Amino acid sequence: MAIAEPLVSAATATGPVAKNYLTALKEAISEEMGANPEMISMGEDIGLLGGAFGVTDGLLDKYGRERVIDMPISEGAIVGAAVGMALNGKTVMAEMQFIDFISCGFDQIVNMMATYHYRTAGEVNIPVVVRGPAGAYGGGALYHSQMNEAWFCNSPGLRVVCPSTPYDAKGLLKQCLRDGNPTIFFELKELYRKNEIAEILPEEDYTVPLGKAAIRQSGTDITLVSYGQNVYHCLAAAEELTKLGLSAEVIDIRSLVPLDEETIFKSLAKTNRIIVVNEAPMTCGFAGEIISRVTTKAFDLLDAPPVRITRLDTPVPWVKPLELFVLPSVEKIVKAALATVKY
Amino acid sequence: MAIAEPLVSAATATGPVAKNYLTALKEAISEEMGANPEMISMGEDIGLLGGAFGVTDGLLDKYGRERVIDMPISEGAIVGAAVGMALNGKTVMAEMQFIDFISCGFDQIVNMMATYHYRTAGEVNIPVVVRGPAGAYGGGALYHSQMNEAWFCNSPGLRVVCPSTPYDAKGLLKQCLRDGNPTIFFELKELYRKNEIAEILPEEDYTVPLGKAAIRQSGTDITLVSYGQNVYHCLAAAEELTKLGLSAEVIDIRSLVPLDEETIFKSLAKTNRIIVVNEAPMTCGFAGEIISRVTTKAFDLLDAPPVRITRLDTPVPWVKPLELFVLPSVEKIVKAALATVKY
Amino acid sequence: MEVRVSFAPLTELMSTLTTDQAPEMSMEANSEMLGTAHANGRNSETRKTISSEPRPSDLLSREDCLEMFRQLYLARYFDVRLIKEKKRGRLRGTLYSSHNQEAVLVGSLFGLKSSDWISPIHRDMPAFFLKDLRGKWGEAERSGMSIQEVCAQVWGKVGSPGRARDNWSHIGSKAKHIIHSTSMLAGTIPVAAGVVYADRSRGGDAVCLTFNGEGSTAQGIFHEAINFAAVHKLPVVTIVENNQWAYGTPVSQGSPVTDIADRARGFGIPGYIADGQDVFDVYDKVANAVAHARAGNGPSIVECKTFRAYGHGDHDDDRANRYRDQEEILMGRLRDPIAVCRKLLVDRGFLTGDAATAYVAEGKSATDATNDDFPPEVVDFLNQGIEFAIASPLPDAAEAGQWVFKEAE
Amino acid sequence: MEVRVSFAPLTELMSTLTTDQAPEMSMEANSEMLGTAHANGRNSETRKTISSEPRPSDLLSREDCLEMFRQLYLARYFDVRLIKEKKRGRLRGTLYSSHNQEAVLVGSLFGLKSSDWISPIHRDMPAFFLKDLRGKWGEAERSGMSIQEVCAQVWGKVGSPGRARDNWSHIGSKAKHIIHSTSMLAGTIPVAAGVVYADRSRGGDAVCLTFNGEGSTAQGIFHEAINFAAVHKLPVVTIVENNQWAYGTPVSQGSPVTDIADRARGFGIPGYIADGQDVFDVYDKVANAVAHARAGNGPSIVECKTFRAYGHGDHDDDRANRYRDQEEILMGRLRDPIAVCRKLLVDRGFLTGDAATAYVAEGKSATDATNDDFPPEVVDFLNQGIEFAIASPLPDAAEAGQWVFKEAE
Ligand SMILES: Cc1ncc(C[n+]2csc(CCOP(=O)(O)OP(=O)(O)O)c2C)c(N)n1
Ligand SMILES: Cc1ncc(C[n+]2csc(CCOP(=O)(O)OP(=O)(O)O)c2C)c(N)n1
Ligand SMILES: [Mg+2]
Ligand SMILES: [Mg+2]
Repeated sequence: MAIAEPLVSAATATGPVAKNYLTALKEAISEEMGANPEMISMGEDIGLLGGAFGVTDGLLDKYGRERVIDMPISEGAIVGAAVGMALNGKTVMAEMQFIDFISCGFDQIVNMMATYHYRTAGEVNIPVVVRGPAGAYGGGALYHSQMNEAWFCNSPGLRVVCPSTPYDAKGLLKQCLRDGNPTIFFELKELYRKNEIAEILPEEDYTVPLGKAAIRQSGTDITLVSYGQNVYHCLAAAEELTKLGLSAEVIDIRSLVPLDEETIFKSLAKTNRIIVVNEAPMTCGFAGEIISRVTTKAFDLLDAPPVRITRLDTPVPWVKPLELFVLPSVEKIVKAALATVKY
Repeated sequence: MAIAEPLVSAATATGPVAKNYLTALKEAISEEMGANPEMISMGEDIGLLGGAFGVTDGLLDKYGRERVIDMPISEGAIVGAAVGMALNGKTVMAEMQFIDFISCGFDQIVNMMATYHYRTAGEVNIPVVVRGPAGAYGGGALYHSQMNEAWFCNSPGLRVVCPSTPYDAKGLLKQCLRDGNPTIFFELKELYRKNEIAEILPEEDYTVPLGKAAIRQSGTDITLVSYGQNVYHCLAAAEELTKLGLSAEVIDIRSLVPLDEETIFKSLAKTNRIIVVNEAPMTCGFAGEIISRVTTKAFDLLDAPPVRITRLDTPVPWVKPLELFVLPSVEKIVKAALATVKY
Repeated sequence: MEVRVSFAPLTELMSTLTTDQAPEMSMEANSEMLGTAHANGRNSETRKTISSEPRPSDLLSREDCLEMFRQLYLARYFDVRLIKEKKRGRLRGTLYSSHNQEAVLVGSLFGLKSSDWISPIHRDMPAFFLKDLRGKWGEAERSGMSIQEVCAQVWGKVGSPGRARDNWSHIGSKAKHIIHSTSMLAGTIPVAAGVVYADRSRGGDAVCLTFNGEGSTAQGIFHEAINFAAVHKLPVVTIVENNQWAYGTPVSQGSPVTDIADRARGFGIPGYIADGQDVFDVYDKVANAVAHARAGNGPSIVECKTFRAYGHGDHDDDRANRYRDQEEILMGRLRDPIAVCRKLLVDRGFLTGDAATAYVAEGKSATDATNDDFPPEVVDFLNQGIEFAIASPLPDAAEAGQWVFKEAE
Repeated sequence: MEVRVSFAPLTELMSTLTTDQAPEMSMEANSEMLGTAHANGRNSETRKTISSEPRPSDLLSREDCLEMFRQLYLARYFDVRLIKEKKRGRLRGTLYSSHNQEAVLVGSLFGLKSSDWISPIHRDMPAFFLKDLRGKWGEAERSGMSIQEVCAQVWGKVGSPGRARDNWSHIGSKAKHIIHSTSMLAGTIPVAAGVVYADRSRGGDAVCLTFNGEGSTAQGIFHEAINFAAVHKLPVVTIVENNQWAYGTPVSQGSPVTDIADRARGFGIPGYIADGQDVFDVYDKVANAVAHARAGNGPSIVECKTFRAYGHGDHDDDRANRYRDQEEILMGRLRDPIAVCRKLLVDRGFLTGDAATAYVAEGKSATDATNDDFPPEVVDFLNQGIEFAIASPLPDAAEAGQWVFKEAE
């Protein structure tokens, strides 16, 4: 399913071929490495292999072994070394082969990387983007399906970003690589090669700002807030709802930290109803965070209880019926929307 | 400041000396090891030294080196070995010298320990309690002040518990050691030796159930929900509010996972106003979780926007004025309560 | 010249070599070629070494030797058959082939006691049913999983020991003494240490074999766990399957030491090197390590030199032909463990006449191999598992919400 | 018999020993006693060894040798003075004394270039101002922190390099090439590897010295980082201060190898053992390691055998007298690095007459030592720092909300 609004207008996009999410990421990294001779990319199997999913395909040939490092299977050392390089003037892209493995480098992320700027009172900043494939729906089971963004949202000092479209994937990744702050960048592996969302990307350099949500579809009856692949569930639900005579606004927050609260509140001022959808476990997840922001700061805009549709508080099981049981779905959203507007 | 309600009644408590929070924990571990020959305690410096804070003082002499293990400085191995012992029939208390260092054993906790029961469809359960000193207000700075409970609340399969009184410290720790599920047990080191909260504990064996909140003070105008040492901030604020003619109910949730929603909702039915206080970073923290539970499930009970008072989204800085600036305080609670009741 | 090596039979591969590279494709060459290259480490000895002390494998009966040979076929057939099933679209998930590495599994598991524990990882699927299989092919109850359970897991059915909640190699069984891995490499080693610590506290003498790739030895937890085990002299034997590659990364980029057995030296524990293509050499080295462990002398590392036949996973077969050198692939596959074993059995007089060459599975890729290349009992054994798997239902969707926590009793 | 050893002067301790344990308390005995026990490792040589090759320290000028001697006093005085200030209630936080371990810091830092990096940890407070101090006591601008900055940090004032956001040893400076540690032990080693990787990519030849206790070598990240550095031959030298104890845990419970230098063998890199009480032996071994690193040969480990004089932190002084053996404490403190250095300088003729014994700080605890036991320039140097610290204001409370993120420029 394609995104309705705002599409990259044909006017700004001059390239002839629609590009998928993976290609967009690949271009972002390669172009930034080209523009910034002090940039290094590192990760497991990113060089010779070109990455488990191919995001770094061709990078080694282009930039050489000094700048494209095939790391030992040591997530802690990957993050720590990236921090050291950054401390000494580099910009670093550090890939987690799957975002699930970030748990193995966790201490270096939350304690070393996240706090460096703060504890040096600004002397040091750490331009490191830790990125990797995330998300469920693909049968990856417990350890290849995680969306663990909440851990990092609760660890001050980290940007947390999650694009849903090729345009954003490229523009946000470039922005993060220039932002100067440590970032955890969540990519949806199920979107990597999804042809339906391929887009024609601008030929010229561009970035997408952090902390600016995108309204993927305008509507007046209910606001659906999401990010990552769940944006498409929301769009599909909105389509269903249209058939039922309901107009849903779909907001893709794109960056979690910083969060664009204003766009959400503006939407609520119209719709007075909100459903937040994400595929992470419910408790202490980002869906709850959005609901807290809304209810503590824009309480009066609400005519009905806010709703969150998240993964159940379970791991992600393997076989299809089990996996789908615990995850958000179009059906769950439609059902909740109908209940909410009737409230 | 003492806890007003419900105190351990003099009737049930026959021991003559009031005991502090640390002694309560010490007794819980020692008694459980005495009652359960298959229980093992492990951690850094817990044996010969008796623990950095003395929680395991005397344990080595009592139960010997086989059951009280001075571990290498390897948090990952501590958790992993605990899981292995549990897999092979043991109950394990695993101490983190400071809860901050749990980040170094993070993968073993969230991926190995938390999921074992689920992925074996119930064949295996892991009776391991990972416990350690947590919390700020003592000048511990960035790496000796953390309350990182939200990471674990967002990792399905873990109990998350945080006592605020000696009675609960002992009763909850015992309960967790018998519960059969992996638990992250947060102790407030600033409460360890706080004489003002010492209590006379029952001489006979007792436990405190998980998932049951305690109403520390009854009230009708506003509900203050908290856990850990922030409970005392809430009680002090309630005292202030009383002087100002406002009656606050103070709820200590005690266990985060599972959460006693009912007690909160019941209170809200009276007060229709809620403030949640905790010292963890705001974004994706447990204060937001409680607000989400309330607003999604008991929306109509609210007459004013819910409020959360948390640590700012910063690390915990060292020197006193900076540390206090970012943390919840009695003043912040009182101020918020006054604003809320006027809403 | 592009050759799709990983699926080409060896004979075809040979033609891609220039004359001076090409070894004789005789049994002789087959079993010797990489012998020195692969097994020249400190603690290693080639089979030809004349020593006065008998090796543990010298004491194996003819029956046991033939059983090991049969187990090699079984492991190979399992892999071959699963590749075929996968290609037919009958299986989900990634298949990490153990082709060419079977001797590591068979050789290290064969000498274990039923009470011993193991923790296999992604490339070790056959380990689940090879454990405690010795002489017990027909027994439903043994320490080790039935082929039915393993197949139900692969097919994602409710008959899996984990009711198919987690995928492929992520199974285990407390009852059968198999530790469950997460995906996080080397993550089972501390668990193994804990398991045997608990066993020892009850007077047990169980040893735990943990399996790891050479790339996984770079994980911090590998170090933490072995360090702990060494301090407490715990009977943990870490088998390192050094197949020269960790996904797309050669061993030289992941480890500063070529002999992974040298990792042991940082812990003051023994590091053994085995010829991973020779099931008896693996057996010998693991027997030494296990004896050392069982005697209370603590952990050790057994490095088995081998070579990954295919891509990292089945999704990687094509790319693996690009990032790996054609000659390297060929050399690495020349000493097929079935062929190596066959020759030794012939030499020892345990295999004679037509029986010696009745089933020639070696050198054949999954595409080329047919059921005729394997002993019928091997094919039958697996067929029973597959039949069970196919008949086993999918778990109920609503099960997904269960067993997050153990309920109070 | 209970003796409060950690604060008792050595002479008093001596009386607690039985006669056959008691060594002569002469300079002679002082410098030899633990010499063999402490420095008998593989790569180690005692000072007495006659070798044809001059050691790096043999090439040091008289001036440099005397400066090192003075730096030992400075490190000791810093510790002594801080203990006094802490006892008077003027300081917050935990003080991890470097008493008796000063030779490790002075010896390893003395030979560095200004462009080199270091990463000290909790017990290494003097390292922050000792870096690049050689001959630059009066210079405000050097690679290494001014005593003013360090004191402002200890006092928790805004003049601290981190504006007192983090405590005690958790400072550093990009400009001065000092990596900031978190509390998480061994956590700076991967950062060190990254720093020198970046430096090398620009043609630099900087080496990074990382400091760690022996207990910290059990951390997984220690292994991951050194492994990475070894694969890439990065110039990271890891100084392991083996003071026999990690908080309340003896080295035998944390490590299976007695010589922590043996950790190096798992990475195929050199492991040197230095007598940590002998500033010149430390200098020699680190000089070798640094030369090895700078020449592009990669990382190494230098284990310095030493002994923790006090408790783990000042809160632990009393307990440390219970969990540690009285004799062990005494033996560990007998070879005071100041005394050892003094003797060698006398032997070499660099110190003569009254000058040789003008300041006798050795063997004195913080309680006993007075300013008169230290050269006046040492006392003055620190006084300048303390004055600055006291005058420096507290940071504004509202600063606490700042610098979570770098703002867009
Ligand atoms: C902690 C962690 N990091 C990364 C991965 C992704 N990964 C899976 S297998 C693999 C390569 C393993 O190589 P090796 O240990 O040599 O085993 P082999 O596959 O060669 O048998 C990688 C990088 C993982 N599973 N776990
Ligand atoms: C990851 C981690 N675990 C635990 C601690 C708590 N801790 C601080 S110092 C210390 C002992 C360190 O011993 P060692 O490395 O020998 O250094 P020493 O203090 O003896 O100089 C411990 C356990 C920590 N800081 N970091
Ligand atoms: Mg491998
Ligand atoms: Mg130490």
